Amino acid sequence: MNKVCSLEEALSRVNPGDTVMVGGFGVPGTPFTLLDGLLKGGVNELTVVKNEANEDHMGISKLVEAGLVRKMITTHLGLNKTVIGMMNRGEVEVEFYPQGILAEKIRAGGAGLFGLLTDIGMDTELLSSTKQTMWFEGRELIVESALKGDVALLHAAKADRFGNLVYAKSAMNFNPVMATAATTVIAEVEEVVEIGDLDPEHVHTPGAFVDHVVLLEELSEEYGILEHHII
Amino acid sequence: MNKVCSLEEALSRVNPGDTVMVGGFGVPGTPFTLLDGLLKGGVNELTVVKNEANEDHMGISKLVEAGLVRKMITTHLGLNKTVIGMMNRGEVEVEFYPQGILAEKIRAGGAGLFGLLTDIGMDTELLSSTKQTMWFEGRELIVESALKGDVALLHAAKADRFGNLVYAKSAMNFNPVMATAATTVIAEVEEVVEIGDLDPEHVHTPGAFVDHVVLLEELSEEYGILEHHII
Amino acid sequence: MSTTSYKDKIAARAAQEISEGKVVNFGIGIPTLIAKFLPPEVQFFVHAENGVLGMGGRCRRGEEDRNLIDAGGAYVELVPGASFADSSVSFAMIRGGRLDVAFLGALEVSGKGDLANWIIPGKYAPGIGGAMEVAQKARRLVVVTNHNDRADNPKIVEECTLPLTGKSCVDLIITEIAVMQPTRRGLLLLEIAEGVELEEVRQRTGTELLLPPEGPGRF
Amino acid sequence: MSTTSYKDKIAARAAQEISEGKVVNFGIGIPTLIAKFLPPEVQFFVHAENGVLGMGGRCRRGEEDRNLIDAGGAYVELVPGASFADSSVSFAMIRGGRLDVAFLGALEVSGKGDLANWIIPGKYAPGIGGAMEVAQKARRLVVVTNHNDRADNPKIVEECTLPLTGKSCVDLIITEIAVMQPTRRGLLLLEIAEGVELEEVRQRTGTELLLPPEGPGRF
Repeated sequence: MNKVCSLEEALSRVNPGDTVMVGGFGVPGTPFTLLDGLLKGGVNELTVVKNEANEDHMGISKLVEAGLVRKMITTHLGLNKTVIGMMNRGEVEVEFYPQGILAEKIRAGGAGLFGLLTDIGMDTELLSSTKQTMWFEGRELIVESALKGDVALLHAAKADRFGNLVYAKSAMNFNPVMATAATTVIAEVEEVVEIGDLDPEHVHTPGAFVDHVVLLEELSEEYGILEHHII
Repeated sequence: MNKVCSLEEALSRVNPGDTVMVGGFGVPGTPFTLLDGLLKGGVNELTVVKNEANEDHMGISKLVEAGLVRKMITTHLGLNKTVIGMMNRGEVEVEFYPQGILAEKIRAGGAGLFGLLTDIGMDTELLSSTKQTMWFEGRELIVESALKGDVALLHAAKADRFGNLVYAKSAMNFNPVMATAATTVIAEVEEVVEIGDLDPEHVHTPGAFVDHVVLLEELSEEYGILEHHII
Repeated sequence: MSTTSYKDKIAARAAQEISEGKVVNFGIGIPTLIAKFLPPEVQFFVHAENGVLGMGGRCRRGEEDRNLIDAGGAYVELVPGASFADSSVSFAMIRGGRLDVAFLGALEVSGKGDLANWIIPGKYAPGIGGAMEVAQKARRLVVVTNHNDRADNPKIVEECTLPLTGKSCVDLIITEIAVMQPTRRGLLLLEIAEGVELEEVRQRTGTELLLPPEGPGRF
Repeated sequence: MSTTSYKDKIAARAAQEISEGKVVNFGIGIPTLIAKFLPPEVQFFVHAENGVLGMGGRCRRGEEDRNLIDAGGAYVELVPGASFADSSVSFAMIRGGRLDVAFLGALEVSGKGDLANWIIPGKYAPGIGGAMEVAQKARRLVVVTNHNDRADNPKIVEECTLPLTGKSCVDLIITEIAVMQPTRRGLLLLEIAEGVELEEVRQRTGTELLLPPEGPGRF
């Protein structure tokens, strides 16, 4: 029982045209090394599901800038002028959702549900005009479909060889829900421990959800502190 | 900031006719002391949401046997002949759901959603004949409504004074989802620690969800090992 | 065969359906006997509906933990690599397709793979529990059951008469006398127990049995 | 008033809307200034959309943790009693009604409490992020904004012209010159800043102002 493998072996599971879920909210929890591996491999026509597009020239933004991403399903691009520019010029298709609704769509996919009913955005022109609605128990609601990925790329602090994952602080964010929602789940981790070394009550993502674990030999600069976010 | 209060003060929030969510799966995670308090108070006409009815003459079963429960929303009564008998004689109304769908209905209520779409039970006569269905993305699905409680009664191993909760082993079960899904959330706990004593990465239920914490002075026999479940 | 020995016969054959690293769910009854027939070097993870992943065997007397039971209420041990989750995550694992193989008992199972195991109208209706989700969503569902009921009626039938737990959900049926695979064309007889004749299996089965080209094997 | 002082004026008044034990969410801009106006003995819990509950202030230089940011990307501290959750739980907290009070900026806000703060068609459309859920579901939504935009046009209007973040969602509006409460009958002027005349507030506001029977207070 050992899900630890090389970056190359893990990323060989990603194919052109795949829907790829990518963990992270800003820097914390973003699998920069897996993303660099994808960039190097040049797998294209991807649909990427991620909270945001990282910042200009970082993480997922590099894949978008390289033209490998056909479509982004996301919540906010406010910190990435480059991708906003590409979106405005039609160089990348972008589908926006309210942040918690994106999380719920992914979670529903991971939980084997097909959709959910919500009132978020019901009274706003943008959302209510573009979504399927239905009447349920006396009110009109938006029907959101569940979202599933071919692959999920995650970043965790620790894993054991079964794939149990532990996240650090705010690096958790979208990783646990994405861990449930893709056919193939790949986690890059900062430390691999033996099976039995993690406290069963402190495991954030049970190993059953995870297919491949990639041990990071070093953390690139992208994982570090961003100077412009310091006061 | 101190949510710790007496059992009496906490239970004064429960009113006749309330929908009460009760944590636990078998003994682990069942708030026996809060349930005994309810029994003593005689609050009646309750709708109880619980995985099962505990076993005969234990926990929630005592409230059902005392006639305080109008309706149970549950998944399985296999270990409770008394309540099955009362159900068959029409002395208590029982609404059954598949176990994971009950968890999802509660979770949906807690997450401010209104319903979910599932295929569980779609091809079975019982479920498909009694539920609302809809066509969505090319298939017929069951629409399940979200479930909310007036009160949730939980059991946790530890709490701090803000209401952050930590559960022990399989005593987690329905407690975390119910913690999100009721107007008033009451947790009985085996230990109260100071704010700051729990590791933020190991908190199972954030304190924002919890209204009242009741410290158990002792654990009654009901919390112990059940002889008939030992091999 | 005594009750004990036929149950063990079924469980021992069922154990062969589990391999290294698999996530497995055992229903109540015969399924609970399967784990003891696996060699200790095979590392697999037993899932319970109440949120435990990585259950070991039942506790030795005196070592019970009041906070650690399986979905049937039995006190259990943990294996290294275990984890706890809440009920919604536990069932996300099931419905999301992360149970590699599940073993359930049956009241009736049809040659097309329909399963009925949760209700006998008017007699036994304790609620569905987690069985419907396990039956519908496990990647591989193995039914382990005695071949006939106490009145010697076939449990493997043309069409289930009881309300279904799941439709076309059974991948393999293991009884004390046969191993059978529901297929679109009908029920394929893969293996016959040592010492049992094909004719006996045919007589005791309520639906037609197809034979593989090479003939059924032995177990 | 200088930019800094009018922002501080708004933030200081907004701080009075927070009391012991409350769960609070601060949007970007002026809302991030509010916390510093609360006395240290008031214990409240700041929620961030990325899963942090219990944020303290911004980190001192050199003490940043690469794994600990707020929803805007700033490096933050934690207060005792903090916890981390995933994005689905973080938003369950919002949509489930566990945010006691949220503070958001505005592009436009109407006398009926409609809020527009996320999109200027053709100019600025970075996506909705978490704002729509916070606006719609916080138990109490306080808009903190300068009273007029850079071209001196009123931001408090009869009807929003920009696409809405939320309809009838605003409970209180705090600007550098006034505190106003949207009601069914219209916008109630609760307080006027020290040194400002009622007439100035009326001239700079794009919708009619109702006065409380006892007249507006001062802040």
